[in-house]
Amino acid sequence: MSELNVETREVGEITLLYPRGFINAHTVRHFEDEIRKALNTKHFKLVVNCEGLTYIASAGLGAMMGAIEEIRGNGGDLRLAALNETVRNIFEILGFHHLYRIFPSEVEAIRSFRDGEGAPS
Amino acid sequence: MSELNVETREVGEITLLYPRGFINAHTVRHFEDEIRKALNTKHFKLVVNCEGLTYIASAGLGAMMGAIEEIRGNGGDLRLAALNETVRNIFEILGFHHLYRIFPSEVEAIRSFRDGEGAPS
Amino acid sequence: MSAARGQTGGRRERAAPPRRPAAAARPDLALVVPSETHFLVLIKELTKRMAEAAGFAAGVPDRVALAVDEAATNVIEHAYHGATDRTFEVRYENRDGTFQVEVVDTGAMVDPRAMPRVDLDRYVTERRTGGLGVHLMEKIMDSVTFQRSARRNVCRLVKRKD
Amino acid sequence: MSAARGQTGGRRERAAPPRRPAAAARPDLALVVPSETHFLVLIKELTKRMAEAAGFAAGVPDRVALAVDEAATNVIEHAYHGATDRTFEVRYENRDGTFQVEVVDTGAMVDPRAMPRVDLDRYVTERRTGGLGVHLMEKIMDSVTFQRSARRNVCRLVKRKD
Ligand SMILES: Nc1ncnc2c1ncn2[C@@H]1O[C@H](COP(=O)(O)OP(=O)(O)O)[C@@H](O)[C@H]1O
Ligand SMILES: Nc1ncnc2c1ncn2[C@@H]1O[C@H](COP(=O)(O)OP(=O)(O)O)[C@@H](O)[C@H]1O
Repeated sequence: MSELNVETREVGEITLLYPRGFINAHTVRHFEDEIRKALNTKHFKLVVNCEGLTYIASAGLGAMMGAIEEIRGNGGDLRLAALNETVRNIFEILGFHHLYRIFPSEVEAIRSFRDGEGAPS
Repeated sequence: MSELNVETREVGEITLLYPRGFINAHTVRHFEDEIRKALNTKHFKLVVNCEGLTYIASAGLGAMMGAIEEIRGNGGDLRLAALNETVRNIFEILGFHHLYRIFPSEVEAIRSFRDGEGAPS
Repeated sequence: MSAARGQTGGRRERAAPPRRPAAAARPDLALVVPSETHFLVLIKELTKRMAEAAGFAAGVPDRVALAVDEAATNVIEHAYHGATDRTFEVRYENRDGTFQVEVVDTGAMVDPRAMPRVDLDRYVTERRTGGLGVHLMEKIMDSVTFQRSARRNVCRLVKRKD
Repeated sequence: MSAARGQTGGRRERAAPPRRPAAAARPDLALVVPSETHFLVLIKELTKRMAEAAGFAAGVPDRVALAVDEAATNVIEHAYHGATDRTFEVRYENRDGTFQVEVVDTGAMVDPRAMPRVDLDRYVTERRTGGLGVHLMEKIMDSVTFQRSARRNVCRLVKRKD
């Protein structure tokens, strides 16, 4: 049971987060901490690459919701890439795909920032 | 939970069995039936290709033990191929690798019959 | 969803007399789990397996497992306020037409009517961070009910087999 | 292995007075399972997860899961003679130095001394088909004991963490 491991990488002014494992009430603190670190260093353009994310419960969605205002208030955005079927499904059940921009791949998510596309209103 | 599915195929006088899933007390009857079918039609050269076998409990080993005398008594043998780590390990714990000939691949198991190699004594 | 909502609402009475389902069916499998978040993933995996075994189509077992994870998370966080020295029970019943999971805690009585309702439209515009769990449970399951029975809180999640 | 054998042998007394482990530790997780072989694979998977969580190196959780599958299989086949309307319990305890699993049934008393011992050398030459389960359990675990306690048969499987 690999719980959760979050690597981060910077590409220009964009911060990429790579959660590997699952995000639920047990592991969410770690995910929140990594988002927090980015915000504390004034990085507001975040891409969460969900390639290695096997599962997300409401705690994980709450963690994103808890940061999104600060992120967008600072002209940034939190965008998602490479969701597997299960994870995409959870986003859709909650209508979160209207709230967050979701891309098939990391490259496309990065490009969307470079092209200067805004957050969903 | 794909339980157990056993396909069979004949290559010359050799019968290949392809268990997919796991063999434990719940599924062993099905595995036994497939072995029994081969014996009832006088096929005594069997290769169990374990590529799709995720797990085997003692019930499955017992099923092989229950047939081996009849098989060898009729000049045949039951040989194994393509065991995964877990399954190989179980054979080794019990010393069954001294009882059964185990090959890395199906091709090698088939070839061993063609080359006329005997059962372990 | 509307039917489920109706049923859920209907059972939201305080102080229901201790009662058991009509023919108190024996659960297929029951789990007694310490109130540590560490075990949530095991519950989720086990639930997925049980839902698979109940014959649901691909995708459904994952969602049902999420709903049960949410119910168990709420027991730890809300019924036990994060205390890790309690236990709770998860009980599975696979019947002809339905798959049922009960998450049972021994915490203080909860008034189901006091459980906040999430209006997702408002949620989305107001961007709150809580209240998603129960909402997910209700979106995923056909019925989600909370009952007090024999000094225990029973959260019953039912999914119809179609 | 020899120590385990010794301990196993030592506890093979009939009619042990009902006793509990010294500090009756609460299990980490307990499962109540109907006596249907259908559930064996769930027990195996759950055991693997619990052993993984206990920190065993790769390969060990698979083997421990097999040992517990064998113990549960024996409860269904021998303690309950294949009856599918009984239940049994599987209890996990992850301690500092050991990982312990108890498989508890409510079948008739079993005299542990009457359990046949497999001599694998003879087994191999004689090619019998039974008796492999207990042998596997003992090969895999550091100790396997059978006790009668409070009208239940307790098969306790212990694996040391090294
Ligand atoms: N098992 C429970 N016992 C007591 N209160 C609960 C329980 N489940 C939910 N609640 C209440 O309902 C609210 C909404 O729960 P939920 O939708 O899971 O969101 P969250 O847990 O993020 O607040 C909780 O904040 C809590 O007040
Ligand atoms: N839980 C149990 N209750 C009663 N008898 C048992 C139990 N487990 C094992 N036995 C006895 O020990 C024998 C050996 O068991 P085992 O090694 O698992 O092989 P098998 O089940 O294939 O016979 C069984 O045949 C049975 O007589």
